[in-house]
Amino acid sequence: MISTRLWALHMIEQPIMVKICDIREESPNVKTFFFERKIHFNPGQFVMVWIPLLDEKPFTISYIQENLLGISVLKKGPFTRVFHSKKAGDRIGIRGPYGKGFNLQINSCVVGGGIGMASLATVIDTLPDITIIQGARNSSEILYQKRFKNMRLCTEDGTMGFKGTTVDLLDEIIKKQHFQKVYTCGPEPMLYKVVELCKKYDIDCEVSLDRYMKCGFGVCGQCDCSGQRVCVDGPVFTTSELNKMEDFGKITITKTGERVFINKQ
Amino acid sequence: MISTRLWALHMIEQPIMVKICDIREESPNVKTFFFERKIHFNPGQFVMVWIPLLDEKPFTISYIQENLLGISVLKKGPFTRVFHSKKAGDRIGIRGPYGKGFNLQINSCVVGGGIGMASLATVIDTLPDITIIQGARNSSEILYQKRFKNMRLCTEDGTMGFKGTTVDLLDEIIKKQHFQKVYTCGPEPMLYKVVELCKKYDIDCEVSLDRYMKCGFGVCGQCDCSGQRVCVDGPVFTTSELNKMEDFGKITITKTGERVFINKQ
Amino acid sequence: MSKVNVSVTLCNIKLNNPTISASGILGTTRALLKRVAENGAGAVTIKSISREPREGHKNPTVITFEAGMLNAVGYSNPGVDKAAREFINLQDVGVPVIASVVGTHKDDFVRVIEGLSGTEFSAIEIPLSCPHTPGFGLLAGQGTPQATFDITSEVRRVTSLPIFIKLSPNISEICTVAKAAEDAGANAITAVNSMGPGMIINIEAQKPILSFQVGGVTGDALRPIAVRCIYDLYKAIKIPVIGVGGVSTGRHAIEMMMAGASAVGIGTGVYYRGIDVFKKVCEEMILWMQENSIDDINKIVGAAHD
Amino acid sequence: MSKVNVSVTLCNIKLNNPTISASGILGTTRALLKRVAENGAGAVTIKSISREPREGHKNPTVITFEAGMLNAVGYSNPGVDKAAREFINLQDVGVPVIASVVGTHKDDFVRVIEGLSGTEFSAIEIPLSCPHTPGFGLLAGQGTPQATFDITSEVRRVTSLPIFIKLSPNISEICTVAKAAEDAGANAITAVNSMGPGMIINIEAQKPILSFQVGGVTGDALRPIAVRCIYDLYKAIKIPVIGVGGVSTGRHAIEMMMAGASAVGIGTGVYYRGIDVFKKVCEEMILWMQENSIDDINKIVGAAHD
Ligand SMILES: Cc1cc2nc3c(=O)[nH]c(=O)nc-3n(C[C@H](O)[C@H](O)[C@H](O)COP(=O)(O)OP(=O)(O)OC[C@H]3O[C@@H](n4cnc5c(N)ncnc54)[C@H](O)[C@@H]3O)c2cc1C
Ligand SMILES: Cc1cc2nc3c(=O)[nH]c(=O)nc-3n(C[C@H](O)[C@H](O)[C@H](O)COP(=O)(O)OP(=O)(O)OC[C@H]3O[C@@H](n4cnc5c(N)ncnc54)[C@H](O)[C@@H]3O)c2cc1C
Ligand SMILES: Cc1cc2nc3c(=O)[nH]c(=O)nc-3n(C[C@H](O)[C@H](O)[C@H](O)COP(=O)(O)O)c2cc1C
Ligand SMILES: Cc1cc2nc3c(=O)[nH]c(=O)nc-3n(C[C@H](O)[C@H](O)[C@H](O)COP(=O)(O)O)c2cc1C
Ligand code: FES
Ligand code: FES
Repeated sequence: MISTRLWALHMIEQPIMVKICDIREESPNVKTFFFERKIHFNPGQFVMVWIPLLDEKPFTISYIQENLLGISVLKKGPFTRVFHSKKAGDRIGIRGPYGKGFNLQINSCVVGGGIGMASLATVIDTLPDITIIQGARNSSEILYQKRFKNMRLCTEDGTMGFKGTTVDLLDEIIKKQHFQKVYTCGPEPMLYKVVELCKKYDIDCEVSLDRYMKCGFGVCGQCDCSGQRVCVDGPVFTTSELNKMEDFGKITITKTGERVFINKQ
Repeated sequence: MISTRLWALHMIEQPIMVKICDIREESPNVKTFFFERKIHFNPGQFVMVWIPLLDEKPFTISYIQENLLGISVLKKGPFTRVFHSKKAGDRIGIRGPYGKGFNLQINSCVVGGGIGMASLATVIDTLPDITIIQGARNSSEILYQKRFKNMRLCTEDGTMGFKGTTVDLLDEIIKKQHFQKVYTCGPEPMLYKVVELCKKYDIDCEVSLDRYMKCGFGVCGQCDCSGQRVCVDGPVFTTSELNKMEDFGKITITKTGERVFINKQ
Repeated sequence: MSKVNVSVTLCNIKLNNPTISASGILGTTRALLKRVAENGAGAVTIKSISREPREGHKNPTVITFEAGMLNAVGYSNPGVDKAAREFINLQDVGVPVIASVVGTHKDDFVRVIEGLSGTEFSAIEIPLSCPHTPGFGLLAGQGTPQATFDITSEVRRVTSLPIFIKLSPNISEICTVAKAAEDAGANAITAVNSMGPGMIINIEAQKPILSFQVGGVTGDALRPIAVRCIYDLYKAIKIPVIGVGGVSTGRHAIEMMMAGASAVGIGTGVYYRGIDVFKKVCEEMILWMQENSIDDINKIVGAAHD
Repeated sequence: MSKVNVSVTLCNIKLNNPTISASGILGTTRALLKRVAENGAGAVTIKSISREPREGHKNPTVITFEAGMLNAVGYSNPGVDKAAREFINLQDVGVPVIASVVGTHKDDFVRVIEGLSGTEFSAIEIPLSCPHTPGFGLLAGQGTPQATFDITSEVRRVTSLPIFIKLSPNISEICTVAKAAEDAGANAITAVNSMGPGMIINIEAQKPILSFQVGGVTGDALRPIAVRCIYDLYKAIKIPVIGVGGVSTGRHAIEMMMAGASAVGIGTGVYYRGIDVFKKVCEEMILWMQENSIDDINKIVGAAHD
């Protein structure tokens, strides 16, 4: 009898409280929080993080190592501000992991913009020979500098690496080197341009999208992108899937469920 | 996801409708009903039989053969009267099997009184060399005559076999032959005497008891016998268990939950 | 295998099969409705729309437990004006689309329905039964016979579309409320909305998990309650009943229809079995009908009654 | 491992641990109560007793489903005179024994309590909340504030034992009813009885399975509803709350106590985990307390409140 009930527990979508065991400052605005916890995880999947009495939001797992997992958090609004104030020993709630991750292939390239690097980090851990392009506004915002050697960096202001966008840099590199796949995560206008560029060169992309989320497990419809639920059908989509998603790069959805144009940066 | 839900279905105690595929007249008042159905079953276990809009009552499985199972029903009161009127093709509901069965051991003996033979029948099927004692009021009530050869019969009126009780016959046989175990089912005063007799000869008994049942799975308390739930802790009890059960042989429990003396026959 | 009919007609709306996606489930955009239709739903329902935009409650808004789901989304929706722009060209969806309209005051319902009038909805569902959103449903006293009569009459005045009044399983006098809706001109009763509310506490955090603390219980836990409501309603009213609550298999859908439902809503089932739960439920219904020699699903409606 | 305290005092009754066997579960005989006590219950409750003997509903009376249990036993019991003979020498049971008393009229309660007066019960529980037995509980209008006040007052008049009033999770005004009980002299509220009623139909037989057609829903399905009721009651009344509904693990028991329960009843849990569910729940509570550095179970009562 009891064994059947324990099985059933696997289906419970509720946060489990975990203790922050370490915190690393990745940049002035990004901190990685570490937890001791074993989970089954594919690079690209995410968890919902609950801060009791405050809110619950999605975050990619950016580190995974045996019993240790890490989440890299960019300070942005009310939730991430409180998150950044947490200390080692404090507890937060986690449920998941959710979503479909990346399909990993050797001889590929990742293109990360800003905090988007967080979802690509575990891809890089798994495929060490991969080409890494990271873009940021300025040198201080570059993430994981010690973690990943040989990153091809670009900054908008030219304070470090290539001066220009990740898309420009990718274009240069592709001309010299063929990739099986390009994995990308970052601001959606950038993602769109990466996909368009790769189409030109006939390279498949896998793109991790960002939509406002509620349930995280595919029932509420809040995270829609052209009929695809980003929480379970994504967050990672392939070029051929994106070709059918008219909203990609153009339209996102607000907390009220309204479809609105994405700000071109 | 789905696999965990299918697992959970194993815990559902609800009748499943099965079609009567054959009916055999065992005696003027006993019919065996056959169903095509595969179940995991130990001799001595029982099922709850539901006749929609009427009632639900416990019955031992008296035949089991690959996909076929049979229930032998003595016509007694309102429920079994309707049961006897069922034809091949009609459907009844079954849930279970419930309870603990017999622990089978070679070189043993079964002692059955009346319809009590039904729970012993599958014991005999499993242990073909077992000694069989069957008692009935008269020759027409003897069950399973073709099914089991070499039965040692006794009738109250002497119309067949030994004239006297099963207990008297058992006493005679024990004097000549040693048994590892005696399995018995029938009217409780008989069961009590069998156990007392076997104690004298230092032979362990396993006894199948009969109490009014409701849930069949150990929550309602209706089937109590001295703190033991006949539905899940029994219906089969060993001598050492019975030694601690003061009500055994003396007190049963009615539909209202009242503890009343058992009619000595 | 013999051919069986699973199409039903509900208030003159023809459905290829009796499954309907419940309101609040994958009903945020037209694209998503279309996807649900492609996954086998006989009709789809949009997420409830109010007069003004609403952000709803903060997360966590939806969690699950051993026996079902707990939610307090709080009617997040873009408001009627934006919704009227989203839900156009509904014939593209491929199946009938049901609007769900909520309001705090009688006027709100009218305003929303008028706002949606340029669209091509097949029916309007009015939930008077949400247990966890202040200003709406049970928390605004809309579940009484009188309030139900008043709101239904007002809605009847401004639309000729079929009206489905959606009721709560919590109220003991569900049949009286349904009769009030029927008397006021409702065309069907949707039974039921989520029950409770309920609460789940995370014991390490020592706090209720939902940000609104309490939420409506749905899924397996709700099914026996929903079946009883439908059984009672089938005897009490003449208009059809749309059964909702805990359906995730063909057997569940058949059970609801035998209790008296003419069609069956599915919400939490999407979680249990995926977005194609509609297709799966229909296939299971068809298989069961074939095995039990029933050639038309309409014949089982109310079959559990004497 | 550090030592932790799990004993509680409920209306001056000392319990070795907060688990109590719920009424209707293994409460038919003294011998069975003793067995339950040996399996770890901190206190035990007898099956409800009425003035006259009752056979209850026909079988099936108890079935289960994916999310819990459905029962309509119908208060089968031997009546007060026989019960008074069965429940003697209760100190043999080894833990406090709670009497459960039901009645159709006010006088019935008095008559039963007087009939049991020679026995050694530690408290009297009065369920005013059964959803499936004509003449009793909700089907006799006993769940209203006025009826609750009247019955409680009458019972108060004839006994000096602690009185527990057992309420239904169905009624929306559960706090008002609890306050009425408190005002009339009740010493604790037992929350909750089974919910619904619900119905389960066997689709091959095309009939409701329970002979009474409908029954009360218990187990996992009920837990979030029970937790919410307890949470609300804890804020609304001063007398302690005994939490019941869907507890089968230590985590569940802790959740109920954090919502505000001073002790925890277990019914359906016996089915899920066996007769030793009481022992298992206590062991799990103790382990959790050790892991979370809580040395006294009394400290967590109401901890989920701000
Ligand atoms: C799949 C996925 C993975 C993500 N991974 C990371 C990560 O690894 N690191 C990281 O720093 N950020 C990540 N984000 C974004 C992160 O969820 C938001 O930055 C965060 O919620 C902002 O909350 P806030 O209160 O601090 O800011 P707010 O000011 O409230 O919001 C800022 C922006 O964050 C987004 N956002 C807010 N709430 C949600 C929500 N419930 N669901 C989705 N987006 C929301 C919206 O675009 C909003 O405009 C991820 C988002 C998604 C969808
Ligand atoms: C474990 C077990 C196995 C049984 N196996 C068989 C069997 O294989 N064949 C067979 O013919 N009989 C068997 N019985 C007895 C059978 O359940 C009753 O004979 C039957 O219920 C009588 O019902 P009735 O309405 O025809 O008679 P009634 O006149 O209603 O009852 C006659 C007697 O049957 C018993 N009985 C009635 N209802 C129940 C109930 N719900 N639970 C337990 N006992 C009840 C009571 O002792 C009652 O006095 C078994 C009983 C038990 C407990
Ligand atoms: C996440 C979620 C959101 C819901 N939102 C709404 C809603 O906006 N309007 C409404 O009428 N019902 C809403 N409901 C209730 C469902 O439509 C349905 O009545 C209920 O979930 C019972 O069906 P189920 O058990 O199949 O989920 C919602 C239910 C869930 C689970
Ligand atoms: C089979 C069964 C019989 C019950 N009989 C009674 C009863 O006689 N009196 C009563 O007050 N409650 C009765 N109840 C309700 C329980 O005492 C308890 O309140 C309910 O089952 C919820 O707890 P659970 O989820 O732990 O089972 C019964 C419940 C079940 C399942
Ligand atoms: S967040 Fe609910 S469907 Fe994706
Ligand atoms: S019949 Fe219910 S406990 Fe045995």
